[in-house]
Amino acid sequence: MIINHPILGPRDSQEFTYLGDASLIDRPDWQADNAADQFHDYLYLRDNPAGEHRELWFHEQGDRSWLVVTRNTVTHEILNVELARDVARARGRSK
Amino acid sequence: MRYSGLKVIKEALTGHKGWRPTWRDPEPKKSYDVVIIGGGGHGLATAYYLAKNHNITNVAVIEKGWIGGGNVGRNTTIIRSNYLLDGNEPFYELSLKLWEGLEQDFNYNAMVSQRGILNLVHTDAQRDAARRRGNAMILNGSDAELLDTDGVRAMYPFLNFNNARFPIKGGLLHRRGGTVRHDAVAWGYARGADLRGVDIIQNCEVTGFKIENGKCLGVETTKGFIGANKVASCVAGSSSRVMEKAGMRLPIESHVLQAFVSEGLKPVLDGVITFGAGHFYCSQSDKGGLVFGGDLDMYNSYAQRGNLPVVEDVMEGGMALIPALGRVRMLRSWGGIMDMSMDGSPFIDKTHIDGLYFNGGWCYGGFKATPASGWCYAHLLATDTPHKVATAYRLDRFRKGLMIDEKGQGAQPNLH
Amino acid sequence: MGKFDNHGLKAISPLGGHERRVDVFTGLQIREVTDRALASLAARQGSEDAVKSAVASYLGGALPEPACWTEHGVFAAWWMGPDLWMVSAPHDSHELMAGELKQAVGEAGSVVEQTDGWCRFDMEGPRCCDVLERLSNANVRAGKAGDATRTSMEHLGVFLLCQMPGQGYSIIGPRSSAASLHHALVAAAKSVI
Amino acid sequence: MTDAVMNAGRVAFQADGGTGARKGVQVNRLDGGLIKGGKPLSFTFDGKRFKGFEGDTLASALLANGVRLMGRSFKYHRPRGPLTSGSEEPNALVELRSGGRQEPNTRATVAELYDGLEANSQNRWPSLQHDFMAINDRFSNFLTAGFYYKTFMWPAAFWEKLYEPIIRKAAGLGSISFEADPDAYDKGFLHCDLLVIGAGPTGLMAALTAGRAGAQVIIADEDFLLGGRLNAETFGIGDLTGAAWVEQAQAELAAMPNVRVMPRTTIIGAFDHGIYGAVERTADHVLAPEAGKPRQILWRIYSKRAMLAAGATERPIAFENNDRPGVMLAGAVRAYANRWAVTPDQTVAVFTNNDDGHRTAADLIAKGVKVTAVIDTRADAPAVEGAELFAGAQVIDTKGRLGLESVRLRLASGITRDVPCGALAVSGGWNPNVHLTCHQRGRPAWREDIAAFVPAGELPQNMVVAGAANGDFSTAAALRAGADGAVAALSELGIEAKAGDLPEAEDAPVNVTPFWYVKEGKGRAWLDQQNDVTVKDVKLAHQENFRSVEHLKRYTTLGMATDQGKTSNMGGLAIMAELAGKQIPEVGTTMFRPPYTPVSFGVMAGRSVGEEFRPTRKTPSHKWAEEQGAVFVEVGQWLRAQWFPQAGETHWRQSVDREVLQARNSVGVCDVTTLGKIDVQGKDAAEFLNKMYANAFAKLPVGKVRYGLMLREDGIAYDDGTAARFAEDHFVVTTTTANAVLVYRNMEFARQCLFPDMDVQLISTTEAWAQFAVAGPNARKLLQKVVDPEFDISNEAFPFMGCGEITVAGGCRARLFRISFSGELAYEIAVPTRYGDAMIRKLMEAGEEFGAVPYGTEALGVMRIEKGHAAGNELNGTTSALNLGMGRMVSKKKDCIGNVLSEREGMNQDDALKLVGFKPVDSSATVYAGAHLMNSDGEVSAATDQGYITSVAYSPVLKSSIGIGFLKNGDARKGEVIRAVNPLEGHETQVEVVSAHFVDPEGERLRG
Repeated sequence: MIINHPILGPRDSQEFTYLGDASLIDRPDWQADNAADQFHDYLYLRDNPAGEHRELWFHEQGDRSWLVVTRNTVTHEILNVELARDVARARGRSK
Repeated sequence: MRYSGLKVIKEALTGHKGWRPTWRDPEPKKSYDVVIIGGGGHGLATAYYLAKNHNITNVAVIEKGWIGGGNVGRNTTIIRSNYLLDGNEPFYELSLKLWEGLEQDFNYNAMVSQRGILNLVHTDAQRDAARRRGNAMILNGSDAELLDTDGVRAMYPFLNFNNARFPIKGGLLHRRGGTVRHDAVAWGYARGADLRGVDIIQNCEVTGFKIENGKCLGVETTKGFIGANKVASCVAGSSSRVMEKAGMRLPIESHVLQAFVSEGLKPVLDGVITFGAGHFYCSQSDKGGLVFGGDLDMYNSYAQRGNLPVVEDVMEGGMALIPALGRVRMLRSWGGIMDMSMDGSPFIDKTHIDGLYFNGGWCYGGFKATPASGWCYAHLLATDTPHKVATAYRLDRFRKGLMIDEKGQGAQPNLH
Repeated sequence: MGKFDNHGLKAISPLGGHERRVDVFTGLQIREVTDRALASLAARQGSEDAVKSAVASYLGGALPEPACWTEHGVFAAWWMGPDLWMVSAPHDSHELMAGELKQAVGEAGSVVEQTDGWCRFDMEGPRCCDVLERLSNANVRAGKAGDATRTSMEHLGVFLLCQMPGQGYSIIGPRSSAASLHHALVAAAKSVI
Repeated sequence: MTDAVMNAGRVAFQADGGTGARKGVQVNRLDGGLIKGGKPLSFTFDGKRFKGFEGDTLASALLANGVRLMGRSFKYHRPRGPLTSGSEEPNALVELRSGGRQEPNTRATVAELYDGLEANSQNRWPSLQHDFMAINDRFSNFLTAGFYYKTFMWPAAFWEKLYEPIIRKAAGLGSISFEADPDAYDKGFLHCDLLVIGAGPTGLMAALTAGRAGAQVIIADEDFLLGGRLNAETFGIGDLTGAAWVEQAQAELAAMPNVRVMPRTTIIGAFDHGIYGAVERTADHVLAPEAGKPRQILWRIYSKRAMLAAGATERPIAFENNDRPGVMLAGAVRAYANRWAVTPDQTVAVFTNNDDGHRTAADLIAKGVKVTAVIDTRADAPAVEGAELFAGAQVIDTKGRLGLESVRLRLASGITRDVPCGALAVSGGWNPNVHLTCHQRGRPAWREDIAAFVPAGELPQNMVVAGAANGDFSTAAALRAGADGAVAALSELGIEAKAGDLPEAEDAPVNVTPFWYVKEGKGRAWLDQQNDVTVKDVKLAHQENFRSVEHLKRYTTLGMATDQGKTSNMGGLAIMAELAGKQIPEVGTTMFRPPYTPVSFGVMAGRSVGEEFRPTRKTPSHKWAEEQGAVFVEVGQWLRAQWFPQAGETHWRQSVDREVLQARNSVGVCDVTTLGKIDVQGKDAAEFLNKMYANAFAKLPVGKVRYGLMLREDGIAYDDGTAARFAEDHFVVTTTTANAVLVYRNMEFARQCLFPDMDVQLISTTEAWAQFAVAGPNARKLLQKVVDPEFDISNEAFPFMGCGEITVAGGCRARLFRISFSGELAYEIAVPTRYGDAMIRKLMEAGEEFGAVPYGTEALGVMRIEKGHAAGNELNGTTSALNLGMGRMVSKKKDCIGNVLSEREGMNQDDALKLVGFKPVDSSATVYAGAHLMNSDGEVSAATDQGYITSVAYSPVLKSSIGIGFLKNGDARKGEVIRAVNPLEGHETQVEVVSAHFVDPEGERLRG
């Protein structure tokens, strides 16, 4: 596969390490009342869609950027690639 | 009709006119006691054991495509019970025992062949882990032997003992492990279930569940609504897709695993070998093809195909282990969709919806589990209690912190 | 022996020798390069501009854009990742460059000495592309001088710097695997030439 | 030497390359062809010597020599000759070469002839002519599709003991030598705007069009000659012969620097996003590759656009005994005649359902071959000049034991007629080579006018299909499609290309009337010749409800042979459709999957073989350790010294015990560079590490080191190490050797995805520093001789868990950490890696007066087990901080990865496993890592399992075997005697549960 890196352009996916669903960015608040349940759902449950999937890839043999790749899991077509850091900030993550 | 050598001879002499369909193709009835979604190995085995062990025969197996077309038809045919953990080993040992009597049981030659499985070790730490595993196997009634380098060499002198990057330091041999003609498993169970009255309905896709007041009443399909007292999902790589229709999110990701076969060769490998320092395992089929595989492609996928880097990785492993394979050619590659669970172990459980049951999360170990999976799922469906060797396969185990993590990789499905 | 190399410890090269290794083929030469000091420079959050200007005055020129490297006098620098660069200078004169660089950027940047984290092989000659295409997926034939690509060769992560398209490249890989990397380069060269 | 061989040799030597001589010795060699009176070559088949010419394939050369019998089929061992002239060949498989180069199942039809070629037939015993296993053919009625599923079940034990061994021995085709392949292989990467797959008229025209426009073009063809069917046909292009046009095109392409022409290169698969795999055979046409040069190269081609111009494959018609040597595809017979100047026999008949078959008759007649009949299934077949035409007729049977002698016809009138012929050229129409279009999700569509499937559905991204591969069979249509396709593909890339004027070429329509099999006859009509699948087998599959195409394939093995059914699948589908009363497209097709043709293990491995399978990482002291005669061990990719044997030591334990005792009694030195080192800087560095580690780091003072435990988010421990604080905003973190990459990745994940606004910068410095542990009571004394005097490393100035930047050896910068894995007074000292070799020498020299020893990973392991430190065996991915006895380290006062889920009930049960030590009650007994723990009495079973031993060592200090491991509720069971059982190796040892800290439990030594 080819991942069109937002900074570096098209790169072979072999240079990347795959993590999984981009919802892993949304780590819950450890002090929430139902933190245990939230962490369970966060860590263990997946939509696992047949179709568009937002997912995390790490450019390990490259610039060490974590990327959020939107990819169709049926056709493998890649629809969008973003820097995960930008996505994380947009989702309200900070420190 | 019973299959036998005599029957084959009789038919050969009378023009093969007497062979009947291996299973019927009935139209679905309005309702069944149990509707099993998924005509793969596990679904068909479940139907077979529901009928045989529990005398529940008003059963339909609903298959989206052709039976046996999922992972039972695209695996590397290995059976084994070389598991480490308490939650797993008794289950897989039951499965192996069922394999050992399967053909006589369902009157179909699935070529169960206990050729032995050798997991190679390349470091002291791997040997320590192999010893722990081997002991767990023996304590659970399975078999294991720990070989040193010479023991491995005596079995397979053509492995790389000369200039290996990761020298072979021994192996864990599981003699009762082996291979089975995978398609025949699906056909044998289908035939056995069909003979006992189970309806196998091909080309029928489930499009939804009918759930009222927390109870599942049946399934909507491309052939219309089919009512059921109990609905049993058994769709491996499609688990998330199907259960999503019941509003469930699962601790499962679907990943593609490639497998390969070489051109036919005169005997090379008697048993199954697993390379412990790369991603490669291999056996030889009765037809002569080397059947081999390695690791997942690693990304979520529902496409039954993979990509080139993994092909290279697997075959690099093959050359590293067996330098004499250089001129052997890979004939065909294919991909299966693995229902990779969060700890690498499966689920056989009721869901929170009354009358809806779930079987899945087999990762790439589903084939060897087929008989026990069917046996235990049938037990659960018939009695509403888990079978004693499948008590750990619960959907809520992560909430409770009771993971069954053979590989120790945690909640990252592609690493199991 | 360099200016700071006057202690009792004698350096060896990544390939384990005291002499630098050179392999010569028709139309290609592979040279082990050991005479460069390296330091990584990362911009601190919010100080990206400050770091760039501070380091520009130290280097005598701007830091390179993504996937590029630049040369300013004795210094060279390449882009390693977002807000992260590698700076290089002659080892003899700049063995302690990391300290100087840190002084130059102050609180705006994080500097880490990287000199001995890496091995470097320079490939020169008209057969460069023929050999490199056996080693890496980088599109060297379409490349230009100043390209800096992080890629993999023979299962190793490396930096590939283009000095002169088709004629000169630097391959910078992890030092502990220098022998494996060198073997790969030489095997590929023998395979082609 | 037998007479036969001598005779063959003598006769063959008369060949001089002249046309006259050709005919004289090679009985079926014709005039003309593209071998151009090439260099005569000598080769052997089954030990018999033959002659051929440069440009021949093994098959064409054997046919020229009058050899039609080249192989035996898989199941019935039927005698077989080549069916085709290409890579789709099912029958003519041979073992090529010998020794480590022996190559089973090589298709003679694509094996390029070279001087000295050695080939042997396979799957026969004792000889190709007299194959004992052909007895199977007599029992074929019992060996129908799937017969084995119905029998061999009784008695159960007989399957593995009797039936299966016989089947396995009989199965398979060629054999391997079991010697290592001596040849090298290579890999590479190519990039292009347009990849053209196939160099027939379509592909060449496309490459010319794209090349002229300046695009980066790769054109690949599996054949060693470019031109595709143009080499096999007599019609011309413009004023030129087909072959001359090809030469002209090839010359023009060769002159374009932007075009790479790759003959002998098979595109094996279409992968995601325009990536193609290609295998180039660089030395399969010579006796052996030059030294260092590869036999084959695997190319990964990154294409922006690809054009599939792979042509079409002819399909046969099934009829009784249609598998005799001499029955061939009509296009192949024509190719042998026109390209290789060979006829399979001097008398040939043609059997066709389409006009293309007539071309074979015409070309053979023009070459002077006697065509004894043209049998056309169509009543309205066109006339034939020079041969008798039987319109509306069918071939109903054939004769000839090891080769075709005659065919029996059923004429339109209903009468039968026998026609003598040594070869029958069969054409059932042509199938476009759609394979690569299906490698992703494409499913071909049926085209009625050509009675064939053409590409359709979702093609691989950015692929176009042109020419015969797309169902456009005429040469003129191919040229047009190639040019237009290239223009269209390039325009999408913003490259303007012009199709220009195309030369004139034949533009015959396809006239075909589908005809799949002759229904008459009680015998067997073959579909898949290699796997011996007949029309009857398909009927049986249908009868038994194996009606889906996939069931058909799997039940009968149709299309599963080495040719993957390229010539047979279509017939099987058509027959199944007929039986099921369906249209062919309703039945569908099986999935085409990579590779297009089989690919060797060697080329897929490339250079990654033997010791180069994976890179080797060497420590800074590697060279020195080699000089000391160290024994090395693989630790991940690292090679580390395992122990340093000294003269007189005959067992590894002697060396290791000595190293341990000397380190504990005086001082030892160990290279610990392999531990991962990550430099962490930034204003939020301390807060960041607080998140990463289970224990607190925010308040660690500058100049201090702290042990840290890392959890996964699920609360399981996965790594441990130290973090040294060099400044408020600067830490150096160490990881275990095995997890360096993983920890770094996880930290980057946290930095970029979880805490994106933290000011933290990370970089690995593992390799930049050579780091040595100096351990033992004399460690300080030794170091004081090396560390420059201005640095005070006394216990007061540099206490336990201190760290600092210093200089050594007169000014070399260094880092010093007072940490101890051994439990002794110990330091780790780091210098820039280039000085590591000098540093170990310096340390050993300075340690001489103390008897300092180097110690390896074994002694390191012994000392850490004596101290009860967890390592990889304990951090096995299933153990929590609680299990490891570090439960209290997990801070509840802060957020860190893993703390929430570590509190789940299942991980905090009363009888949770706890890390403890074990000592055998009998100190001469041995404990084994991997042994399971059982109570002192009671059953030994899985149900009574109490835990397991993870690591063991012989402690030379305690003079006893010791172990650490996990025991249920272990920390409350100290003093209890239990059993460590190892039924795997037949051991059971009584062990006492003790603290895991065997040596110096109070930790006085390391603070001293």
